[in-house]
Amino acid sequence: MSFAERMLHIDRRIIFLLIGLCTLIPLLYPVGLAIKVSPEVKSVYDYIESLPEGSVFLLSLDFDPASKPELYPQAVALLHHAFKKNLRVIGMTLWLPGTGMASEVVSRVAREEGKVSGKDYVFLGWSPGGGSVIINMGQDLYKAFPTDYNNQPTAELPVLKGVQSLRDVNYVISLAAGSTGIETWYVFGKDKYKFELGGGCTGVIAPGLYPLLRSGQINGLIGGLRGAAEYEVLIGKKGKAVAGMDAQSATHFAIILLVILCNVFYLLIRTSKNRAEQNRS
Amino acid sequence: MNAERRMMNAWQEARGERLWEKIRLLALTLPLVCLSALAATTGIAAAQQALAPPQNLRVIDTPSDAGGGLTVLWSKADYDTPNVRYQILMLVSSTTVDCHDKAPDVCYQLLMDEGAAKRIEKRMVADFPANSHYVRDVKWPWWTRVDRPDVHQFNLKSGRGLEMKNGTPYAVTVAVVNGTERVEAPPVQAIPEPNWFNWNQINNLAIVVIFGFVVLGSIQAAKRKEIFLRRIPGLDAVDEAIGRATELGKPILYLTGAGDMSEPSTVAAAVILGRVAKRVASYETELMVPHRDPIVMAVCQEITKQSYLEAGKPDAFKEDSNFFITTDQFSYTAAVDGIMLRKQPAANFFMGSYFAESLLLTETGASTGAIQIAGTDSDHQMPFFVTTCDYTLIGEELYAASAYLSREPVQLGTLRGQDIGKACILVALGLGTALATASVLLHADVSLVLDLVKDWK
Amino acid sequence: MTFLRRQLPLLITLVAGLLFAAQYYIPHPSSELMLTSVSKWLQIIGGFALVLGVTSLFHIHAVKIRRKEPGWGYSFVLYAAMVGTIIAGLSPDWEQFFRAIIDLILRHKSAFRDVQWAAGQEIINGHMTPFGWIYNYMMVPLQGTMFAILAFFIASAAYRSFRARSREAAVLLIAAIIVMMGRVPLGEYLIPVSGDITQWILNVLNASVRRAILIGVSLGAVALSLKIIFGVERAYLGGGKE
Amino acid sequence: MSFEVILGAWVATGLTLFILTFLYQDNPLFKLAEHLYVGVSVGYAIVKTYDTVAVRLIYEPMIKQGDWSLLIPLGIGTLMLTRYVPKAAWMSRIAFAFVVGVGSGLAIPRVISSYILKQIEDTVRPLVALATDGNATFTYSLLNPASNLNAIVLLIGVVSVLFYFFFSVEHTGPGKAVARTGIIFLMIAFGAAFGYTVMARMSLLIGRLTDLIEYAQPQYGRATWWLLVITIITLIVFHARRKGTEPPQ
Repeated sequence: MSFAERMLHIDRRIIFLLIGLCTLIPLLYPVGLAIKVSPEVKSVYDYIESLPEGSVFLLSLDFDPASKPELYPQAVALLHHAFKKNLRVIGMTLWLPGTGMASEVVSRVAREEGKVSGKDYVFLGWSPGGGSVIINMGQDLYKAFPTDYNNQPTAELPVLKGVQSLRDVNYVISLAAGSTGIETWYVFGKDKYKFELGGGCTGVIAPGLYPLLRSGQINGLIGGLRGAAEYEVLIGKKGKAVAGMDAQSATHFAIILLVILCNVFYLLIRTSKNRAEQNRS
Repeated sequence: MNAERRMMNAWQEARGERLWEKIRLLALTLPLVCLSALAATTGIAAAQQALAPPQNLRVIDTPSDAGGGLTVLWSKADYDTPNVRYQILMLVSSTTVDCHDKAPDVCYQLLMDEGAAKRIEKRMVADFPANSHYVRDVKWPWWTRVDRPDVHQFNLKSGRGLEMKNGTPYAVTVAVVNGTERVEAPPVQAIPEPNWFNWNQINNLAIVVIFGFVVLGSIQAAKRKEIFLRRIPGLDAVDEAIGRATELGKPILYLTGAGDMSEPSTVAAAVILGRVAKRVASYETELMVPHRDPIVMAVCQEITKQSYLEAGKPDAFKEDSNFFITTDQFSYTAAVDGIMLRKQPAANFFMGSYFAESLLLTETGASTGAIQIAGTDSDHQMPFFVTTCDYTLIGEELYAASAYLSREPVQLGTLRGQDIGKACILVALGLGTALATASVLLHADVSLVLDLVKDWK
Repeated sequence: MTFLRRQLPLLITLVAGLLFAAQYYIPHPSSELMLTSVSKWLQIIGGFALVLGVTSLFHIHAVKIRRKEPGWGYSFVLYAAMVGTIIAGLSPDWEQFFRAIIDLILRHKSAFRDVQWAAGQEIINGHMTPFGWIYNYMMVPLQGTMFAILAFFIASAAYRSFRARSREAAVLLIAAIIVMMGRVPLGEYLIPVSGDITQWILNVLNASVRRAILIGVSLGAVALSLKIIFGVERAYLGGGKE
Repeated sequence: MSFEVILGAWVATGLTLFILTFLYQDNPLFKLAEHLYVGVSVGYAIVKTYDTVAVRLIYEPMIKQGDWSLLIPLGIGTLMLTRYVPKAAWMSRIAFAFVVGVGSGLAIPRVISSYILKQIEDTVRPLVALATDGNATFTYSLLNPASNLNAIVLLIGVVSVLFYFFFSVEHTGPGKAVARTGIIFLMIAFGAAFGYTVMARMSLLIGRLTDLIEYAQPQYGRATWWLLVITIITLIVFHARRKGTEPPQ
């Protein structure tokens, strides 16, 4: 077995250890490299910035705990921004397993910003059906969600005064971990009820949303933990996402290094094999 | 125009109670009665100044909408410059006449009083520069345009601050303002009504109908005669891999993915398994097919048996070549990885739909030095298959390979139908770009064609 | 009977499909009303579909336990976890509940009406319910970690099998390396242009490919829907046997 | 800090570590955590569905507001469940027929509007721009996605990839060149997806490790450290026991 072959067959648990350390060390000893803001994220920020006080902002937290590390910081940053701008905030989710988490993040950020449930914000909870929920909200929000998550009748909440349906909502952002999310909100929501739509999503589905971004079907896109970090930079409130960026840098470079090593060894093996075959003939 | 409207309304109301009809007519004419005085005064003002009132004012129900909308049209004028402004005014009663659950005669009286008291005011609903809001600016395709492109058009829509009820007449006028000068056209009335068809979307409907005929027609055609399908290069790779496994005398591992039988990718995986099994049978190589879904397993068992029969080796068929492991994602993965390490198959096939487990499977397979062939429509896993497998059938290639092998008319016909659809889209893209470019270079209007492939609301 | 079993479902699909496809082109409020009420129904039916999914899981593990198949103990754990969560989710506030029982015994007065029920709430009056506890400290970390282990496997695969086997795979790996660099601060710091190149790859090259795939997949989806409506495709009705 | 929070921290840490043991090898601790996960998720889903569907969407509107039209979806839902009664299983087809029919009908025009027409509309762009003086110019900027150069690249990408998935003609002659271009475009997009997926998975790991670091603090009783030791010991015990019972391969 040649050196290259032996190197390629090392126990993979050594690599597991390497990647674990690459994540752990920067988390314990952060460097704090500068984060550049991309135009996709900036346009979401600019749009919220342009909304007048009292505008209605709907945040749909369409993800489950599996995507919490990526999308939770996005939700925190967006909610801080919306509450700072004194927008009326409606929170909800189309993903059943995410309900508890969504409820927690909305009420926690609201508490930090000194906002009151029912008056400044409302969390509607979860409802089954995906697109059907959006259709119903587009017709009559009070009927789609007769009560909010705390069992308060929605029709009587001051925060929802004059918000009969999705037509009265100014901006919707869906934080999506799958296809029930941004796409659903576009097809069954924006396309018909004409609110502006923005998106936040996990890294896995982000590349697939660029056609919608280019055609203006969504006005901005916050992609993964990096997107969340950019948003934290924009609102000047550095949180978990910015803290994770150093670890992200380290792991990416570790992977790049591993890929390069893999291919170097692979080429070495191939050339030596070719040479051996030539010698034989 | 106005008379027509009124006649139409009168006709519509002919079935209703006579008194209601009277109220309605009154409501129709009421603003006009009041306005005749107002119009007279503005008319005098206009005579003293140079500004002519907007000409040819028409108000119609907005076509193709859900109601609650009116469209205002008036001719272009010499003073259509950014400095001059148009104002859209709606005539509203300052107090509301609530006829809800009142006897018709009471309501009639209320309306009469309203008119007598002249409690009617003009509310400004829009104000914009005179060189804007032409028919050509409205986002409607050419086939629903209500007038020539250079006519002014403004769409009024019911919303907050401007409530418009269906079936209720509203009077609208347009004023033109230049500095201190201001003239108004005589007001015109119209009734917003909901419509039964959205003509803007006729292109969408046309696509549905045409594409429907193409797909169903292709399926019919495929039942009658052979349909040509290009050879899928991935299938050569499949044969090659089986050949190598035979040379080495090692088994072959075939996975059908995470989906159940309702997913097209699983069906395709089962069809391709038939082909693989047939080859394997003729070479008498060992085949292992671990499953995650009992129903898929049952189907695959049948297919494998059939293939061995067709290959003329029914005795070589082993009942336990298809076996069930577990439905749990990672337990299944761990078990399959174990099989790969123990049995060292010479070729691994990954067909069907996959989730996060794909990487764990293909990585282990690659480390054993097996030839790996993948075919999946799970696009989020595609990058991992491409980098860890020797050949990957990407997305629709998987369906095509399955149709190529099965020769089933429905599959073949669908594929052909989609191909025709793609060809049309390719033509639309090419032609559209050429026309759009020409329109910039030659300053020509190409909306006649381009509007057909746009999404209208 | 054959009509009920075979033709009726196809007829229902045909009518429902055509009706709701047509609904899109009809702006009239009555068509909107139809859409809204049926989407309300679909929401409720969606709940039943969930029951259906759960039942098959029940079945698989029940069989395992009954036959004492290898690993049946894990199936038992699964059942216990599920039942525990359901009890926690639907249980009353125990403190109030016991107080009500005591009230009933001692003062013969029913105070059960005032008892707060968790009713699927994670937090009631600012306090975490047992249901919320299970959610926050069991479900969230379990689900989160399940997918976090993939990070390790990506790393190991990167080293052992992400090879440039062909020119295509080489192109893929180079693009991947650029994007990995361009999306982290360290990459942009070391090679400032990598951020811009990544933007271009994502916004133009990636967008064009995704658009083509989207168009292709959508044609497939429309074709499938049409086949379902016109009864050419019947796999969704399940099983070939009547 | 309250008892329940500290207990929670210990349980969360323990379960996280149990799942991470899969990295060493498949073992009973991992299997335990995996089954717990499925059980808890299903339990959670049942409770939420009961609360939302049975109480808020059915019981309250029907009993409290008298909306009896909801009996229809209730009936359809019940038909669905007949799937488990062998003799009446055929009745579930009626329910599926309705749901699938409505779903297909809803999808057709919307898919064409959002994913076909809208995408064509945005791809069809003039390849030259109109400058302010009214003359045609060509914009080169790669960074502006709307520049003419990028419009051309976008068009080439869409056309070549669409052609790659065209099965009615052989890929020979000029077709071969177009298909080759298509595959190169495809690979670049997959590369981007690859990079993004790596980013996503690493983010998840970062999220979990952040929690583990937090739970290693003294106020949580250094849960991470203690449980790490316990997990490793358990793994060694399992390993030793299995070596004893299994015959060497």
